[in-house]
Formats: sequence, structure tokens, C-alpha cells
Amino acid sequence: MKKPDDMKLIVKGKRLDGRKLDEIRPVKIEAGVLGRAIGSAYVEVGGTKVIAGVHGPRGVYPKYLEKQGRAILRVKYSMAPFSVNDRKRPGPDRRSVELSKMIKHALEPVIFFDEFPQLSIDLFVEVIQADAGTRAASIVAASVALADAGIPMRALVSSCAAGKIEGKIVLDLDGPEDNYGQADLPVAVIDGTEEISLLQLDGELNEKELKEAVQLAVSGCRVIHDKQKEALRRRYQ
Amino acid sequence: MKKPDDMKLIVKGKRLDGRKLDEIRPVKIEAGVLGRAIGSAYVEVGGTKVIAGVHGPRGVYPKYLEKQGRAILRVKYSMAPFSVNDRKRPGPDRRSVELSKMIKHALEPVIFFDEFPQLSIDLFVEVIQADAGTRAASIVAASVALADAGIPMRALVSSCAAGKIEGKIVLDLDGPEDNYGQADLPVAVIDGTEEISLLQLDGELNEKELKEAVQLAVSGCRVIHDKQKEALRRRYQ
Amino acid sequence: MKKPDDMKLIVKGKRLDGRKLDEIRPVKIEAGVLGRAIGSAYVEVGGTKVIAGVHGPRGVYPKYLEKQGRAILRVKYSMAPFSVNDRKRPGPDRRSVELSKMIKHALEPVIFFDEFPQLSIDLFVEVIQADAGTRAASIVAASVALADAGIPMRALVSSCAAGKIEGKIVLDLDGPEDNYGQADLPVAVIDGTEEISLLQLDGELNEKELKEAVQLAVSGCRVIHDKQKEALRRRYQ
Amino acid sequence: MTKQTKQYLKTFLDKQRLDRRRADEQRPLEIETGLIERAEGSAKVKLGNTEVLVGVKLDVGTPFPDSPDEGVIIVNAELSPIADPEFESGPPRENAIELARVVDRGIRESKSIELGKLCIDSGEKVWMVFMDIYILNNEGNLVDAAGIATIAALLNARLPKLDKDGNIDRDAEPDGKLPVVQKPIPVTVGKINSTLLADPTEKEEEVIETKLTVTTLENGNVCAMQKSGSGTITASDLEYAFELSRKTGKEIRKKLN
Amino acid sequence: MTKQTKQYLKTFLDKQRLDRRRADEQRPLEIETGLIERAEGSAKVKLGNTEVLVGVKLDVGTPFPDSPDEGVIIVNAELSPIADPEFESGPPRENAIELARVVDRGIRESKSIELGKLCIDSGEKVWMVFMDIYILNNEGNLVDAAGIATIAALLNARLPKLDKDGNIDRDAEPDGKLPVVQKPIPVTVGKINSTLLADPTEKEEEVIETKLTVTTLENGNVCAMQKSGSGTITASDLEYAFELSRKTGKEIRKKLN
Amino acid sequence: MTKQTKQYLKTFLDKQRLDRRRADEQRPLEIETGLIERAEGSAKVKLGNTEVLVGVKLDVGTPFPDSPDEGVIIVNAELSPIADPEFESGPPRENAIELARVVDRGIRESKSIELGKLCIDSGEKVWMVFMDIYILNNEGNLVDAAGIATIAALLNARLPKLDKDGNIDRDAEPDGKLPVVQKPIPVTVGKINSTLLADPTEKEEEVIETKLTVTTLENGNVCAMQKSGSGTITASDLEYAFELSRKTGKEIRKKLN
Repeated sequence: MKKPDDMKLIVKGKRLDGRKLDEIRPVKIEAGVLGRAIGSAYVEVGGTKVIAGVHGPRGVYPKYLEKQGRAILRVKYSMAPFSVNDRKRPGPDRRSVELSKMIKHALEPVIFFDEFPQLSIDLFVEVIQADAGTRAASIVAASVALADAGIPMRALVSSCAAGKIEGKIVLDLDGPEDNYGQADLPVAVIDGTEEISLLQLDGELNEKELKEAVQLAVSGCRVIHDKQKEALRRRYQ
Repeated sequence: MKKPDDMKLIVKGKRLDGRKLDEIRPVKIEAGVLGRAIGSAYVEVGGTKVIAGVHGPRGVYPKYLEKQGRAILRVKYSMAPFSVNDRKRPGPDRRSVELSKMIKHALEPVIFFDEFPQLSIDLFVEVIQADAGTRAASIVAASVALADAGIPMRALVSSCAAGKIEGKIVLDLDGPEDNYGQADLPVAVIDGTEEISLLQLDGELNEKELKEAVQLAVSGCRVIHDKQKEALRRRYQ
Repeated sequence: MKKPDDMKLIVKGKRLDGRKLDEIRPVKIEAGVLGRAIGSAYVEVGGTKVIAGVHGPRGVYPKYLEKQGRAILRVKYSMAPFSVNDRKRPGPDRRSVELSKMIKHALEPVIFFDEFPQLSIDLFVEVIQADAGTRAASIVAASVALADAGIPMRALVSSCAAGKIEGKIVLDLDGPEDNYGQADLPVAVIDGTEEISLLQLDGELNEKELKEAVQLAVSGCRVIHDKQKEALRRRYQ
Repeated sequence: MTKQTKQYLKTFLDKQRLDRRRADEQRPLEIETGLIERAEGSAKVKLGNTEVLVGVKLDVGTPFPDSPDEGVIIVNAELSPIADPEFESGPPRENAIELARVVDRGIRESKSIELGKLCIDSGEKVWMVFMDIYILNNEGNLVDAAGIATIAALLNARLPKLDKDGNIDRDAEPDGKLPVVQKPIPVTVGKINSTLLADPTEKEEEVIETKLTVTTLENGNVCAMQKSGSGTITASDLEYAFELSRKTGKEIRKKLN
Repeated sequence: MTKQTKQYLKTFLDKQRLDRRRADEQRPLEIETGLIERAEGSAKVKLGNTEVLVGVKLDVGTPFPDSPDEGVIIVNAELSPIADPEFESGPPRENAIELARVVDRGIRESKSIELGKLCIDSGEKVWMVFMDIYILNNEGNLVDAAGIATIAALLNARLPKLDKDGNIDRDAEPDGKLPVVQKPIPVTVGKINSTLLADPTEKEEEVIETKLTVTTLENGNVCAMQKSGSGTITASDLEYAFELSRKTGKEIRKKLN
Repeated sequence: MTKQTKQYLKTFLDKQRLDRRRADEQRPLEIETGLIERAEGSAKVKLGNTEVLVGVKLDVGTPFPDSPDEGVIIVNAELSPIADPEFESGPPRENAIELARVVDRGIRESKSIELGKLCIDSGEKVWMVFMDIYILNNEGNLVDAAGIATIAALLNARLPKLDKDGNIDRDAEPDGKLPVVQKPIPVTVGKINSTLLADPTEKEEEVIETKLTVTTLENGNVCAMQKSGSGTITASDLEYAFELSRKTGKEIRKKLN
């Protein structure tokens, strides 16, 4: 989308919603929000709102997907028709197929799959409102939902995006920044490690910007991580 | 659809096709009309024409639909592309999915499912011309086809709709009455009982009208029932 | 398509591309062109370019397609989106479903299916450029690919079309001739026999023309047959 | 649930409900509106532990040829797998379709939305009203929860502004409320043996063979009905359900603003 | 059918047909037209016990860019599950598609319908002719039954009136017949061992490996052919089939009015 | 591949590659263009034994409402079953979709095609550029082969002439080249244990858990990245991959004309 000529995304070092360049939007995380799912979480990052729910470990159907000696993780990311400005037709599209795969791969490194031979852990993420950063918010919610479900994991996975707008590297793009910005770089980090389990980039960056953006996104993950732990603590006290 | 201003559906106590308010359209029922189906029936109610055919009891595919110790009934209602004024695209739509379910539930209470453990009774209803009342005609045809197939049942199921046009409760709406009328209330009755196995309503009715409409529809079912029995008698004499 | 008034497909006994009436377009056949397929072939007939690949004999999924005591042949004909003037939407359409069936039936008479009980031979034909005669070229490529895969066959199958343009029976229509011509008659012949395993006709012919066209197409198959043998010889020397 | 448990419940439930409610007693109802700012209208309903979210979106489209001056309404339901381990992702199945169609009929047949006021340019452009039902947690009686959430979301909905080219301008102040003039409320009873149970839970639904949904209006009239499931009902069941629907509908309508 | 029965039939059938017909003998043919009043044209054909219903619907649509002055024809076939326990509901499979395409080619290649007369507004609006084939009972040789029913339904079809806005007015008296000028008739033989059997039944089809359909016109010319199934034929088989098709086509054409 | 073989390969591969390449060594690359005359542009790339064909087709369509003056680009990938016994026919699955989207992002985010020059009539008509990726033989690293073939096909593409009615006239001399101004090159490394292997083969991919694709431009900047697969990477892996991509991209760009 082309930015209107008179639009400024950064004014006097502040972004349109008043944030500093390296500031994340308000984050709200709640664990255990659904009655029928074995684990669940609700996450808000600014205007982005997602719910994740876990079923299983349970038998796999169709059978040929079953894995000998270990469990599998299945992930389905969807957006509610009313989550975006122009109503989205229900059902999966190419974007949601790719994102489901990305979320799955971001989470797999932490799960102890050997504990549930032949079973499936089924994770569903529903975006009920989208305001940029839905894949990061999905990973955050999914990670908490898996923990809430008691799935054994070696750590939580946190996720946040950095980006570039009007030549500056900033943390956690919101909707207008994503539409009119120059680059978006979502990252997921395995907490307590240097391991990156999600890394994508849309948009042009030079070497220095790339390094800066990755560092900034990783620092955002640390902030998110604290909120995740806090939500789980609240749930179980 | 909005009724043209100068259109009258009732003139001097008679409807456009000359019927009285509580009169059903001409009904024609024939049993055993198809060679390859184990049971079948053709039903005309006015301009509405349907054919029902039964296959089975036979093995269920896919296997997971199979029921322990009893048979299942599967129903598929379809409309021929040429059955309506504007050609209908072939294949199921949301309406036909709902109607298939309604027809199935209307018939299930009379079938002795225990007689055919693990098997499936497959019922197909094809609407070859639609002039209102297709779900009632489908139930009528299906019931006769099941009897023709020798499926053990405790009774036949009859079906007929009542409705409201120009403020009056009438029996068995035809096409124009359905388009320009105020309410449509299809009913199915298990013959020889007071049991209603189909009941739907589209349109506003007050308490008195509702009672009147249900009674009228039930009385229509009685008329239909005689025609069903007659068709089966003709078939087997 | 209607022929422009001033268009002539035959001028002084020659066709637009300079061919004589009974002359085939330049044919190029290469066997063993793909690394991962067990057998493969590339065929060009004029501007028509197809690739065929064979996998198997291998287990059949879903299981219910399996045949007791013999193998099955499965064929999938597809056209690349860029193979035609107006981009073709990816995925099968009705034409490609029919052609897949025709190609399968043209090849089945020569395969010794008893050699591989319960298995499937899976043949895929990809049209990467279409300039008329794609089904004949597909059969030619498929036959060579099956031989390259070492599938036991009693003979190769060759294929070529005859047609009618401007009142004359001609061999091997090209794109413009197919669009503006009067009839197209693709034929496949089992080499060394009088057996025809593909025969279709689109367009009006009288008795004499029909006989002439079939003979001409069969003679075209003989030419193709030599090219097929040559390609296999080149591959295995 | 095993066959034995089902049998046990069947004999038990017509005397005493699992959650000790009276036969005609509804579960507590909570309605929250406006929580999806992106949507023109939204509502989340909790009926007991059943949770349903409905978003209303407006778009500009072409009218049907036989009603060139009327807006178009579309109701769609998704049984998200997060709501129930039994729900599967994929195209809407039988139950989702029936749910959407029962809610649709309540809205449509009550003439709840004044469709004539949704015409922008006769025969060319009208408002399309999309009501998307998202089931978040299924603990029984989805139809009532979805029906209430839908009407609540409609009452919450604003008509977006059109710019001078006729395109939607969502940044501008909305053009006022959606013209909603009726509040159809679906009320469902489940039948077990010969007892009718109001607002059945998911566990009760497992042993119930028939449900009857009666949708009523402020004036006490019925505007839609649906018998669902493979059992049967009688005329007196219908009378009971109709009375209950009127009474309960009145209570629920008070919670809508 | 067991393998043994198939084998037995294979050796038997080229001497004696199950229904004692001669090798070149058709089953009795009945044609009934106009039974679907909603359709612009319709016909039901009984060929022996095989029953096929065809409805013709007309609609207004856009022409193809490469033939802006011609109507569009679409042939579709549904193998309804009522017709054969083997047929499944779902999107048309291989056999339904082949059936529709063989019938389509007969109509299209014979120029049976004068497409030039179906232009309403060059490049913008033309008549679309939908021929929907509904198989009611499959007792063999669906192609011939469907092809005959299609041409009978076309001959029965009326062109609806257009109102002044260019919309179809189905209540008005039709504008006359559909311009049908050719009567292509498909005639099929099945090959078993080296014998050709006319108009094969469903039982015969189970042991037949190849069928050949030859569609001819009043002038004795052929306009479409299709070899179907995995066996082979010879040039002399084709000659025989062509002769039979001409002769049988003439008989069948007499029953069309 | 058995579990044992996989394990063996895993311990083996970070010391010695199966084809004895150095860790940072690409397989030989061959690019052939223009082989599909029907397409506006085409290229076949051989990367080792991996073979990919890309065809570019142009069509006239409507622009997106939020960019009325820009052409539209669509990347689609088909994993044809001829390319790999594991590929199945049917609608594009996860892997085909990811492949197409990674290539798409390289083209789109680098602003490789000057979309502003593809406007025909503002808000009404623009050029649609379809890039169809056809995998012919999968011996590993499809993304790089597909990305290179796509940019090669774009550089090969001509803009067809429009006739006076605004229709494409493919018989006329083309209107010049497609305006392609950037050559984004994707370069992929696979990670095994802690070793990064450039341009992995299909066998290597079976034991590799993570790949990282970095797409760079002539100016040395990165324009798209994708970590693929279920393992993890570190910041220094990324640095290595970025350097390799710049270096390799430069080499590959020389082969494009």
C-alpha cells in the first residue's frame, strides 16, 4: 500500500500511538480461558487479539500421519472473518497455510515429543482481531496454551517483530506501520537460550539494519517472556 | 421477494389455482419406479416432483461412520439444475445440507435400526421440479421408498406444510404462495400417532395462528398418508 | 473459433508452415530425461512439448483401489499454466480428466499387469507447451517413459492425429489448423498390429473421408514409432 | 460417554438435572458488546460456560435481482476446533450449517433489520450485512447463545460512512446505527423421555434426542422454529416450548440495550 | 460379479446375449418430452430399462471473446446415486465427465444448434444453453440414452422472452423454438472377444472391455466418435459400427419430432 | 531412509558431504531462457540435478483498490509428481505454498518489477504478471532453483501489444521488455548439528532440520528471509548465511542477462 504523501509515522521521535521506537505495544496475556480445551490462552498485543487452544495428546486420524515412537504437533492458524477491515472469507488461504507451518516450526524445538508415542498434539490459533504481528502473538499464545495443557517443554517460546519505518528500526509494528513501513522481521526465541526458532523478513535492510532489527526483536521477546510467565503464575496460584 | 402491489393470492375465498384454503394440491405417488434401487418412489405434489431411491442395507464406507449393533441412515437431498427457474449449479449447497439432515431426522424415529448391525441404509432424494414443499414431498417419497425396499419400520411418515398468506392460514403452499406469503410451516407426522418428527417455521405467527397451522398441516399429513398406503398397495398387488 | 475470411490454411497444396498434406511436424523424442522418476521421456511435435514420468510399480493408496492379482495403471495429464496463450488456471479441469482416461485406455492393452500384483504404475504427463495434438504427444511420451521404466509391455503404442481442413484430409494438425479446421481424429496404434487403442473424432466427415483419415493417422503412427524406437536405442547404447 | 452412562443419565435426567437447575431454568447469561473494534458490531455471549462471539461486518454489494431495493444479510457459523475436541477444522459441516440457518431465519423472518433502509443505489448497490458466528466454547445450547449474540452484535453495529466515490471510509465517524427494529430471541428446550429441559448443557445434549427451538418477538409472536435431532415431539410439547420461549425471551431482551 | 461369472459370460456372450437380442439389435426406445415444465425443454428416454432425464435451461450470459456473436452451450451430467448402487454422490467423476463430453461433442460438432442465432448483443450478451443430463436408472449404454434425450430435449425447448430491460420473463409466451437444425444420434457397440454387440446392457458392460460410439447425422456423415475402455478395435470394427450407427440413427431419428 | 541411515548421515554430514562439495560450495548452475514460446517469458534452471521451469504469463486485470495504479504479481508453484515420487497431485500443499510465497516475497519486497509502469488505465486495468513455477526434478534446494528461474524468466519476458480495443494481441510484435529493475537472488543454507551447508541436496534435506534462505540484491542488502523447518538458528548462523548469500548472489547474478 502506498503511504499518503502527508502521512508521518514518526513525529519527534515518537510513533503515531505515542510509543518510543523500541517500545512494545500494551501486552495482555491470560492462561486457561477455554472450558473444553485442555490448555488455552488469550493474548492481546495492542489491537491484535488471538486465542489459542490445545487438544490432546490424542490419537491421530488419518492413521498414516502417526509417527512411531513420538508425538506430532499439528497447528491450524485461522482468522475470524470480522478480524480485519474488509471481511475475510472463511476458510484457509495460502497465507494461513504458511503461517500455520511457521508457528508449528517455531514451537517444535521445545516440545518433548518422545513422551507421547503415536499421539497428536493439536493446536488451534484463532485471530479474532488483526492489527499486525498476528504470527508473533499466535506463537506467544500457543506457547502459553501448551504450558497450560501440561505438555512437557524445555522452555517457553516468545515472539516479537522488529521492523523499519521511515528509515528507523523499530519494535513491534502496528497496523498502519505494517502497511506503510519498509520492512517487517518477526522473530521467535526459545527462552533462556540464543536459539531463534522463527525468522522471516519482508522488506529491504542493509547489514547494519539487519543486525539491529534482530537484536531489537530478540529484546522484545524478553519482555514478552516475562508476561508469559506471569500469566502462567496467575493461572496456577 | 416483494409481492407486486396488484397481486392477490386469495380471491373470493379461493387461491390462485382454484384451491380452497384447506385443500392440498393434486398428489400422485408411485412406488417401485427405479430398476437398480432396492426401493424407490416417485411423488408429485402439484408442480413439485421428486424421486427417492434406497440402496442397502450395505457396508459403510468410510468405516468410522459404522455404528456398533445398529444400522445408520444416510440421506442426500439434491435438486436437479433444471428443477428451478434460474438454473441451479450442480452440487450441494447449504440449504440442501440442512434439508438432508431434516429429512433424515424426520424418518429415523420409525426405522428399526437394530435389525442391521453395522450397515448403512442410503437414501437419495432427487428433486426434478421444485414448486414449494420439496422437503415435505421428499419425506413422503422417502418413506414409501423405504417401505418398498422392505426396511422394517413401525409406521410410514407423512408430511405436509401449512402456511399463512394474506393473513389466512392455508394448507400446502405452492410456488407463488411461498414467494409472496407470510409464513411456511412444514410438518411430518408418524402415521397412527400424535408424534411430530419434522417441525420448522419461517415467518411470523401469533399463538392462535400457530395452533391452527399445526393442526391444518397434521390434517394434510393424514390425506397424504392415504395416498402413500394406496401406492404401496398398488405396487404389491 | 471462426476463421478470418481472408485466412487460407492451404496454399498451392502446402500448409501454412510449409508442410505437405500428409506430412507430420518435426518430432523430437528423448528418453530418460528426469532424475527422480523411474522412467521418463520428453516429446516435441512441432510446438507441442510434453514430459512424461513414471513412478512405481508401488503400493496403492487408498487401499480400495488395489486389484487382486494384477497391477493398475494410473494416469494424470496436466497442462502447465503457461502452456497456452491465455494462462490456464492450475488444477484439473473436465478436459484433462477425460484425456487422462483416454491416455490410460490407450496404453493399458500393451502392459503385462499380472507381473506386479496389487501394485500401481503411476504415470504423469505434463504439457509444458500446447500447439494441438497434445493427447497424441502424451501417449507417445508415456509409452517411451513406460519402456524406459522397464515396465513389461508387448509393444510400444504410437499416436498421431489426422484431420480435415478446407475440405482436405491432412496429417497432424497444428494449432491454427485445429482452431480453424473442420475435423480432428486422434488415433493410437499398437505397434506391429492393426489394433487401435485410441480413437476419437471431433467434426463432420463422410464415409470416404473417415476411411482416408483413419489410414492417414495410422501411417503417421508408423513414422512416430520409428522415432520412439530410436530414442530408446539412443538411451540404452 | 459410555453406553451405560448414557442409559443411566437417561433415566436420571428427567428427575434431577446434573447442575441441579429446574427443568425450565436458564443458565446465567452475560452479554458483552463492542469488543472487536475492527468489526462494525460485535458481541460475546456467555450462557453458562458456553461462549460465542459474533462479529458484524458491513460491505457494499449488489442486491438480488428480485429485491433491488433491499440490503442483503448473510449469517455464517464456524465451529472452531478450540471450542470442542469433537469439532474439526474444515468447511462447515451439517451442524454449523444448521446453526447458521436457524439464526438466519430468526433475523430474516422477524424483519429484524430494515433491509429497505440498506439500499444505496437501487438495483446497483446495497449494504451487505455479514454476521459471523464464532463458537469459542461449547458447553451446550449453541443455538440460543449464537442467536442472542447475533442480535446483540446487530444492536451494537454502526453503519460506516461512504466517501464521495461510494467507497467505505472506516476512518470517518460512522453514519449512525444499523436499523435494527426487532429482537428475535431463540429459546431451546431438549426432550428426554417425556420431560422438556430448558437450555440444555453439552452433557445433557449427549442423551437428548430432540431439541425444539422457538424464536419469539417482543409482541409475543413466534417468527421461527426448528425441531432438531431424530426424536419426536407432540403438539403439547410445542405449546410448552412456545410459552417458555415467550417468557424467557422477555427476560433476555431486558439484557439487550 | 465374481471372476468366474465374468469368465463364463465372456465365453458365452459372443454366441448368445443374455436378453436373447441379436448382436445388432437395439432395445426398445421410448421418448417422452416436456415433462419438466420449469425447464425450457426436457425429455425422458427409456432405452430398455435404462432411464435418462435431460433438462434444457436457457440463461443470458457473456459470449467467449473469440466468438462474440455466438451462443454458448454447456453439457453437464450427473450420475445420481439412485441410478446405480455403484454411483456415489459428490463432484462428477471420470465417467460422468466423459459422458457429458461425448454428448457435448455430438451436439457441438454437428452444429446442431445454430449458435449464431443465439446472439442478443454482439460481444456482450448471448444465450447460454445448459443441457443437464440426469441418469435415473443405469441398465447400460448411458451414452446413447443420454445423447438421444439431449437432442429430444433440445427439440422440445423454447426460447424465453426477454423484457425491455433484457431480463428473462418466464411468465410471458416464449419467443419460439430453439434453433435446432441437426439431429446427431450416438450409437454404441460393445466389443467382446471379436464380436460387436449393439446397445450393451449394464451386465454386458461388466465383461466388455471396449465400446465404440459413433454419432451420425441425417446425411449419413459421422460427426463424433469415441472409443471408450481399455481394449482395442480394428478398422473393420469401425466400418461395422459406422454402418450400424447410420442405420440405427435413421430409426431413432423417426421417433424424434 | 531408515532411522539408522538418518542417524549415520547426521553424524557424517558435518564432516564430509555426500557429493564431496565444500560446506559453502554451490552445485553447478545452468540457466536456459525462452524455451516456452507461448509464454511471455520462460526459464529453465538446473542447479545440480534439480530442475525447475518457470513461465511468465501476462494478462489484463483490475488493480487492487488500495493500489489503483500498480500492476499485480502472482507467484504460483506446482510440485509436479514427475519431480519426486513423494509429490502427489492435487491442490498445492504446505510446501508448494511456502515455496511460492518465499519466491514471491523476494520479487515483491525488492520491488524487482516496476509495478507503477504496469498500469494501463488507473483503477480499471493493469497488467497481471503470473509467474508459474513448475518443478521438474527435485534433487534438493527447490527454493533457490525456483527463485533464480523466476527472475531469469522475468528478465526474459516481453510485454504483449494491446490492440485498439484494449485486448492482448499476441500475434503482434511485443511492446518491449517487462520493466524488471532488481535481481533478487535467494541463497539457502541447511543446518546439520551446528554446521551450515550451502545449497543442500535432496538427500541432505532428509536429515537437515532447518534451512535458512536469505535473498539479497545487487547493492548487498537483504530483501527477504525465511527460516524453514523445525530446528533453530543463532544470530551468528544468520551472519554467515547473509555473507554467503551476498557472495553467491553476486556469482549467480552474472549468469543472468
